[in-house]
Amino acid sequence: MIEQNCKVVSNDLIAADTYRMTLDCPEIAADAQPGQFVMLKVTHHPIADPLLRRPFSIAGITARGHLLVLYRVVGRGTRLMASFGPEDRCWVLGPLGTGFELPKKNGGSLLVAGGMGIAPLGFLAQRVDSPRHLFTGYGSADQIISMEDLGLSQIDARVATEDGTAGHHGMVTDLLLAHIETPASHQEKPGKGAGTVVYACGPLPMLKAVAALALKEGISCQVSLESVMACGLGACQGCAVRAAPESQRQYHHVCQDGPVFDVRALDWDGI
Amino acid sequence: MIEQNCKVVSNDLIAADTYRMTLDCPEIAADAQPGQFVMLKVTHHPIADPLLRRPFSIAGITARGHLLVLYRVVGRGTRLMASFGPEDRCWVLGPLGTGFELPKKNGGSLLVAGGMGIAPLGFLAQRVDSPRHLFTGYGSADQIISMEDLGLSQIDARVATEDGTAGHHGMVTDLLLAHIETPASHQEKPGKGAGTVVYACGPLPMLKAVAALALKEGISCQVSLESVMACGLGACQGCAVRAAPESQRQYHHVCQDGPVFDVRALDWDGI
Amino acid sequence: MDGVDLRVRLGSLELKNPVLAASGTFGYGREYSELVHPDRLGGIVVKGISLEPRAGNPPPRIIETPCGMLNAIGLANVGLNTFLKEKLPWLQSLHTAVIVNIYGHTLEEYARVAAGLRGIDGISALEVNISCPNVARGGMAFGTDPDMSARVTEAVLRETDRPVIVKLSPNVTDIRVIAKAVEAAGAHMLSLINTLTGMAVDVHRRRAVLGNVTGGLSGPAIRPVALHMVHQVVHTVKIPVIGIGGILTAEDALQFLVAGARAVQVGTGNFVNPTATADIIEGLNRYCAERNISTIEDVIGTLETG
Amino acid sequence: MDGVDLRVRLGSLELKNPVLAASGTFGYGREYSELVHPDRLGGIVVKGISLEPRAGNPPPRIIETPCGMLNAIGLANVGLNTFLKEKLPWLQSLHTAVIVNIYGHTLEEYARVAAGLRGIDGISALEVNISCPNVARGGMAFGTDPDMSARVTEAVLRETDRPVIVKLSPNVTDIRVIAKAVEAAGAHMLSLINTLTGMAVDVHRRRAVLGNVTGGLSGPAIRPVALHMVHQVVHTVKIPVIGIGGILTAEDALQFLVAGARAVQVGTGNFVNPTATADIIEGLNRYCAERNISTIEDVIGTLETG
Ligand SMILES: Cc1cc2nc3c(=O)[nH]c(=O)nc-3n(C[C@H](O)[C@H](O)[C@H](O)COP(=O)(O)OP(=O)(O)OC[C@H]3O[C@@H](n4cnc5c(N)ncnc54)[C@H](O)[C@@H]3O)c2cc1C
Ligand SMILES: Cc1cc2nc3c(=O)[nH]c(=O)nc-3n(C[C@H](O)[C@H](O)[C@H](O)COP(=O)(O)OP(=O)(O)OC[C@H]3O[C@@H](n4cnc5c(N)ncnc54)[C@H](O)[C@@H]3O)c2cc1C
Ligand SMILES: Cc1cc2nc3c(=O)[nH]c(=O)nc-3n(C[C@H](O)[C@H](O)[C@H](O)COP(=O)(O)O)c2cc1C
Ligand SMILES: Cc1cc2nc3c(=O)[nH]c(=O)nc-3n(C[C@H](O)[C@H](O)[C@H](O)COP(=O)(O)O)c2cc1C
Ligand code: FES
Ligand code: FES
Repeated sequence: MIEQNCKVVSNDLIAADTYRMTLDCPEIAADAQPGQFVMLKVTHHPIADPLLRRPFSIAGITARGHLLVLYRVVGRGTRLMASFGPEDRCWVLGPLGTGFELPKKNGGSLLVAGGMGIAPLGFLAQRVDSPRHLFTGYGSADQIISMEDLGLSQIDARVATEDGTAGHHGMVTDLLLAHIETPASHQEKPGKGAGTVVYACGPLPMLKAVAALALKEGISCQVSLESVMACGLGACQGCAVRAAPESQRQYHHVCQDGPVFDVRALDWDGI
Repeated sequence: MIEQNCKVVSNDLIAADTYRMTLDCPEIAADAQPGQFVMLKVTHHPIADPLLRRPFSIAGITARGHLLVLYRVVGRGTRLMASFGPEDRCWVLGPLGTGFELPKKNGGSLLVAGGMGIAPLGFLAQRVDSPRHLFTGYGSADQIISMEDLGLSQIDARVATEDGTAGHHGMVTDLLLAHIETPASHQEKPGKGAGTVVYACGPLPMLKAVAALALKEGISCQVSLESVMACGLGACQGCAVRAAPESQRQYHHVCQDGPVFDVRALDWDGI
Repeated sequence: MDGVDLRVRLGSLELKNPVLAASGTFGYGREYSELVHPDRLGGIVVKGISLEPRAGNPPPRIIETPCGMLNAIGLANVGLNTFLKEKLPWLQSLHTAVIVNIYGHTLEEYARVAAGLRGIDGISALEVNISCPNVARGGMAFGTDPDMSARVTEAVLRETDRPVIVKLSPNVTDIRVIAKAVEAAGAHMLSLINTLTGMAVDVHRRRAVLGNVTGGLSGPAIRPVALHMVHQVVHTVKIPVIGIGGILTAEDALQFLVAGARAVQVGTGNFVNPTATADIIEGLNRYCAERNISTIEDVIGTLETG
Repeated sequence: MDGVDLRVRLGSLELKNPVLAASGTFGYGREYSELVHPDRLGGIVVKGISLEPRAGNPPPRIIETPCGMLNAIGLANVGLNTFLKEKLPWLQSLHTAVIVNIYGHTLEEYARVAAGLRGIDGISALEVNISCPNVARGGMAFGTDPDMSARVTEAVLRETDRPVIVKLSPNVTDIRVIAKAVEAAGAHMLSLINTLTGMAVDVHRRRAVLGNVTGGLSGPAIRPVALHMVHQVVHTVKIPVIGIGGILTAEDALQFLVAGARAVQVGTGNFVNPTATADIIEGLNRYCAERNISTIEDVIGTLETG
């Protein structure tokens, strides 16, 4: 993990309010594992508002070796980021946190992404070579991030939109459920058989639904969580999330113990 | 006086650390008098650091009717301004303050500018049609702002640099002194005769020297002062400057009573 | 956006909306009138008035700090008589609440300013700044001691025929103690917070930046402290509370209203955005309209806890 | 830049430079060690330790505010025994001052933590956080009362063989009164300030943002308040003072040193810039070198007044 002043190589609007930024930080890129994140400084020294760094999943490593970040403009920090030009530099701290545990050899993976949750899952899909299936959900067609922007090819992907403007009209969890309920013999893709892992990232209600399904069906499932963060390093204890009742500890720290957690490690009622 | 969200028409580096910004705010431009200023918001809502607006002299009205601001990058606010591009907008409050009293018809004017002090004097020179002579002083040749950038033509101007890289090697006050001491009969330009007014803007030590000279020689003299400011409107009383001992009041407010003052109104020892 | 009723009642004081301009930041109202006419606001609180005119502190008087500013104006003002003669007539022509902020360095002085404003038309209320140094007690601010705070309140109440707002200082261990003492003394309303004491050093010259060495910190930087104190005081007293501190936007104002303030004052925010007060009123309107809330009263004090 | 001597002496505690990492923001030192090795710093103050482990407050625990942040971590920590077993050995391998921040909810608890750390190698000093709620007094913080502050100080002094730094709370009317009481009780040093109490409201949900409702405000927003209190305390006590509050850069640190602090702590600054501490040390070096100042001692307390 290092801290580096990186060149912003590109920063393009690729979907509604959604930007694709690539950063030149070879050391961080070399170390990065799917599910890990970086903390970006969004202001230039010595301007102190907004004060804290912003956490972003590492969304992949581009063909040219650059670190890929996909983000949606939701507030002050991301609005500033959207104004970064290719002459700008940005302080990047990373790679941080505990990423996904990759599927066992030949184990199938079901990747379930809600909105910007695609970011860490895109990177995961880049790194998994066993059978994998990607389900993505967006509010609307204009938010869809293309497989090309994710650096993915030859992947079996299905999309759902809440307003029905593209793909399945409904939630991404509908796609997952339908898939899991299809008898295994009818599937080319990984089903709920042993060895299958569900990987999910997205809004909390979606994660809750995925977790409930996985726990009910006994499918192994890892989720990537979000939390407000200050240090990103496990030093401030600001990013606590309730641990499963039966755990030894009352809280996990999203930045260090996560952001990726096995669904069984979390308290889904208290979250 | 109005508050307006103005288009930044241009914002160009014209000399060392020195920018020339033009703003599209026809109402403010129409009202502006030489010596008046504007308060610019350097951040975008709702970013609160740096918090306060920055005061800048109105440096002229361009041929296209745009408001001209000349500024040097000295800190956080001006550094942010330097990054404004022609797509940006900027909140402008103005015109503010009490400007120069124009010379009497046919009265000669001696304009003495130190560094960025040229800004209000350039505007004054635009508006004065009686004989006027401009003395400018800079640290070094690379800081010199051209007459073209000031929108001035056919003006008798002389320059001094502290390091001697251009014009007179020394202070701008040397030029003024030499000029005033030249017997009137040898002059084409306004001398210290009755009706002549000295207008000065620049660093405090320069203003002190000019004021001392004018007071000694009994020449009418107006200076444009700087001060930290919060409101720019006479509401906060933050911009106090000591009034001359014989005045009725202990302090003037730079933003309202000034920024232009008759040298006799100020306490030059206590300033 | 019509439909929404922004009127609020603070005891006997009725305001057309809950947004006031704070003392010392809006001059005598006139300075901002080309940008925001006072009649659009719930009211204005004028610069603190003392018995005698005061020239104020030596410059520099202000300095920017991270998301805030320090001021050491030194309570410069024209004094009671000039206020009555030169500033009041214009204020009397307004159709909004005009609140006169007063201060003194002795109990006597507070009382005499209040007396001087008695019976005068066009003054809706007095706001008593108790953050002033008490000369009789070695310069400790009146507002840092519950007993002295109560005595200032009583002294003013005795001399005035207007509602009295006591403006509390945040530089105290427990603001609830002061709030209770002032309420018990008969204050009709409380406003808080005044500035936090602060300082800045110029490390190049190795001198304090301000001519007065110390100053009062205001602006967004102090908002969390102000909001906490307002929340505490709202749960401590029965009289109406006006929230002040770091309000720039409608969302900031709403934090105070939701926490239980019945009105807010905008101070430093006027410098950052000279139309902040008007923009906030518009924002409150929008917030209510978007949520089908017909009156701002249904927002005030609705903070859910637990 | 060599030549410059950054060493400072605070009573019996000698530091290689005046820059420390503040408690609660630098973990147990190890978390930041890949970025800034603690050996480069004057020292580190570890997260506050209590007798028993503490899980801390319900989330959300932090929220950004203008130029600052609120935290309500709830003093979560591993507890004395785990600290000694799991965290101490690594700390003992360091070549810099390791200061252990301790707290309790009763005098007894403070004393027992201090006793548990007695005679242990590799601990340079204790820093006593007196901003904790005193359960015996209805949760009023120890540090808001001079008498209780003195008693905590004495309780710790009785049980420890290390220099004792008492860390003051800024949420008081007059911090000089507390400083004097703590000095009289025998404290070897003072550090200040801890966080200011604050709050934020989510106006959409109409709930407090923090799980704990209130939290502690830190960061650049509070720097002017911290600097003023440090300046006050330096002129009140004879023991060394450590300045804390909103320090991000060398210039910020210098404001405190010029005002008389003999060392500084960097808290929230570590989040903004994880190498802030190291950058500040470099900046102090540069400041001195550029001015031909051979030792940082010649900067400390050099504020000219009047
Ligand atoms: C480990 C991790 C990985 C993330 N990866 C991505 C990513 O790849 N792409 C992406 O677009 N976003 C990602 N996020 C969320 C991203 O950090 C926030 O959107 C961002 O910090 C918002 O900053 P802002 O200043 O624009 O918004 P703010 O002005 O700070 O807040 C605006 C809104 O965003 C919400 N928000 C603020 N911070 C967070 C946060 N940390 N998590 C969730 N919501 C927040 C606020 O509650 C508020 O409603 C990730 C968050 C975490 C913790
Ligand atoms: C009426 C008036 C007219 C002005 N006209 C011009 C102009 O035409 N062109 C121009 O370049 N500048 C002008 N100035 C100065 C300009 O306002 C400051 O340079 C600017 O505010 C600095 O902002 P900053 O954030 O970059 O610097 P900061 O980071 O705020 O400060 C950096 C340095 O600049 C100094 N500084 C800050 N504010 C002022 C100020 N108001 N006056 C003088 N020094 C200051 C500080 O002491 C510090 O040393 C004018 C000032 C006034 C009061
Ligand atoms: C320049 C300035 C002058 C002020 N003058 C007064 C005053 O005369 N009387 C008073 O009670 N408060 C005065 N205040 C305090 C404000 O009214 C307000 O309580 C404080 O600034 C906090 O609010 P804010 O953060 O919105 O500015 C002054 C504040 C500033 C910034
Ligand atoms: C997340 C966080 C945790 C903290 N934990 C402690 C603590 O355990 N003990 C303590 O004495 N101070 C604690 N503090 C206070 C800091 O040590 C410091 O006094 C305060 O934050 C002001 O300094 P700053 O503005 O540099 O952060 C904590 C501060 C923060 C932000
Ligand atoms: S963000 Fe600091 S511990 Fe996780
Ligand atoms: S800047 Fe406010 S009165 Fe001049």
